Amino acid sequence: MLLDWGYVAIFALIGAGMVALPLLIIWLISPRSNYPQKFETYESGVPTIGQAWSQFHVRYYLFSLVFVVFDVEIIYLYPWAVVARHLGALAFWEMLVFLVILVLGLAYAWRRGALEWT
Amino acid sequence: MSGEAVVFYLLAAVTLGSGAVIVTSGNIVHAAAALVPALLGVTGLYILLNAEFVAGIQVLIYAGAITVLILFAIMLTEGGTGLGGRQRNEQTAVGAAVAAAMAALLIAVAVRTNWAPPAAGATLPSYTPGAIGQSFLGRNILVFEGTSIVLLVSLMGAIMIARRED
Amino acid sequence: MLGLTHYLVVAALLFALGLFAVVTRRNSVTILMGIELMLNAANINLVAFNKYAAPGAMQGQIFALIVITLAACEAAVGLALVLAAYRTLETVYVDEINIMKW
Amino acid sequence: MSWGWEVLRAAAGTVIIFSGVALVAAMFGVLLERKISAWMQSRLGPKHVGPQGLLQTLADTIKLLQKENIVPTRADRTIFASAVIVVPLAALLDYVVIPFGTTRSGPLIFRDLNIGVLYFAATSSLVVIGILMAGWGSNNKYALLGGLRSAAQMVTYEIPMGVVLVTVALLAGSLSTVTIVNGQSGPHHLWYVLEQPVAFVIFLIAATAEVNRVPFDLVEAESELVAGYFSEYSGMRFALFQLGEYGEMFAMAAMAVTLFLGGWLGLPFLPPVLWFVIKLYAVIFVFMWVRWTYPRFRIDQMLSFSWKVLIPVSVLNLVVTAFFVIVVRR
Repeated sequence: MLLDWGYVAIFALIGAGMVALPLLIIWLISPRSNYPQKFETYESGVPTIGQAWSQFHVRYYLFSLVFVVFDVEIIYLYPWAVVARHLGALAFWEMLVFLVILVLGLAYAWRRGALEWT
Repeated sequence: MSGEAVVFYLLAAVTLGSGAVIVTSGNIVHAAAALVPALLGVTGLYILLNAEFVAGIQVLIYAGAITVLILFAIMLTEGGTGLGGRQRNEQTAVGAAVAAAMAALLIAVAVRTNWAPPAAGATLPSYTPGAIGQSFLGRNILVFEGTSIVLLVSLMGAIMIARRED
Repeated sequence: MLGLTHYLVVAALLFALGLFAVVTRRNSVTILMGIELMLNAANINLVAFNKYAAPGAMQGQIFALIVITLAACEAAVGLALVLAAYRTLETVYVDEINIMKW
Repeated sequence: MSWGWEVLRAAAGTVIIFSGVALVAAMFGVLLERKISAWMQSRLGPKHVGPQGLLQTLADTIKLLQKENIVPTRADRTIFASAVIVVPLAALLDYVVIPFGTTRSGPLIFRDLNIGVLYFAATSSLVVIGILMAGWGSNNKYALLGGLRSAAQMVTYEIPMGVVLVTVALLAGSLSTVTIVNGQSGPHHLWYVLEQPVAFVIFLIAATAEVNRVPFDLVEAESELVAGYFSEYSGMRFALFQLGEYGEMFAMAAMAVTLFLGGWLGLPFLPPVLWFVIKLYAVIFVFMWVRWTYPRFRIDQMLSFSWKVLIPVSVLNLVVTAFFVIVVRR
């Protein structure tokens, strides 16, 4: 098993190197010319006003919140899916209870309007 | 030094190094971005400990979901505009002393305790997803169903808190 | 030879880093990041004990999964609190959220 | 087998997969996209460089290599630079668990992990971080808005995709991709697309959303957001984002082939690898066909489509499948 992940580690390391390689090449060969307008933030040619780093709307957070909870629910389904076949009907009912509670959460979020983009 | 030990020290260095960035960086977005290598380092440690399923979950939940949540929260509050602001309170020296004392205490306990050696001849079982599923649906069924209720409650609570009261 | 102690030492250092962030940072989001680090340190311990102290048991890894789940819940609720506080008090710095002090 | 030999094997596999993806997915994929778009619009498409314009993307790559390396002064340099590495790397990590074919000595796969499908879900969720970093690091309003939209969209569609992955894992009784493909052969088992047509459609829709393609391209809608989260990236960095995007698209298509279309399985008159490639390009063609068929979603439609349609349907599909697999078939 460690061998498997050793392979994955080598894949990630060499892969990062191969992705960085073109960046090294352009750093070596690309032309350089300096005039300040070129390094302006692109805003369709209009001078930039203020920073982009400002406060955003809370609705993005509401969606990612519901996402995190559901993502966590799904991780419990993976081990279940692997063994369910061997455990018989009990596994099905156990999972049904789990999924019903999940759907309750979805229904609650739906009713409270957490799934509306308002 | 065996290959495993080399990998262990590398992963520990990555984890603790990024941890130090998280703790000291004055820019909170840098701190949040440094969470990713720290969490991936911990993932590597799990793999060295033969816990590949936990490692997969660590990447999926911590790196893929919680970090996104944290980045969103940063952008929704100050959006990184408060970058110049003071990030530490007045008790930095005291805090450092407390943390160092805590680390010293924990390390002393870990090093000086005479941990029982693993029973001779005991082979590690393979912690496959299947084995974890067996355990969840068998002995730990209450934990399994209880988790879903905890998740439901925290979903309801978080929605209630985060929504604008209108 | 790599043993239990190695992992415990790394976990202890990670825990101390998280603790340092929790007690000295002003920004509540960074405090939450510190808590995540501490939870990760606890998780390393759980999985390491599972391998070295009780091979054959499953409990350490099950605990680790539960801790990850609770960390997700904690992040969701905690950050919701941060947002709510920001909305009413316009600050995320915990030393400025002090109306309850008096 | 010695230690050095294994390292060498892994390194060789990595180099082959990376250059293969860069050539086949990114360079040839872009050309294919342009040719198919042209064909659907009764145009000719690129025609001048090389025979029938075949070398067009090669010329484009050489052009991009000569471009200046621009980092806007107001950008956050560290985050801006690291996002370029994170996005393509996370996309390419998916290829570890994709079985390309089979030979006499075993399946042709970089590594058949025990947690294959979970690994796929985990690595593709890392792309979101890279996109948020790119959007924030640019300090550009278009980029940040595109990055936020993109992250919201990708995380939303990860849920139905996860449920579908679980459904397939349930049918095969394993998370390993090789076992899943083998589970689709034999006299009593069909390709999962026939047993699970609903799951297949949900997977394709979620995959389209994950790679930000039409009709889910509101995150990089040219007419409103310039280029979304990579507006500020130019030259080779832009090319790397393209590599990430096309690499992810081919990975999703390859995963659709593996999970639902029987992977390398096929009639024996063609080698297995060729079957895999044919099915892969069929799925890619569907992606490109959809691009010129549907208009763009609005963000509220995109989000409610996932939460109110795809997720309930996929959970229901999982329950029905589980009932048949566990209760009935015993």
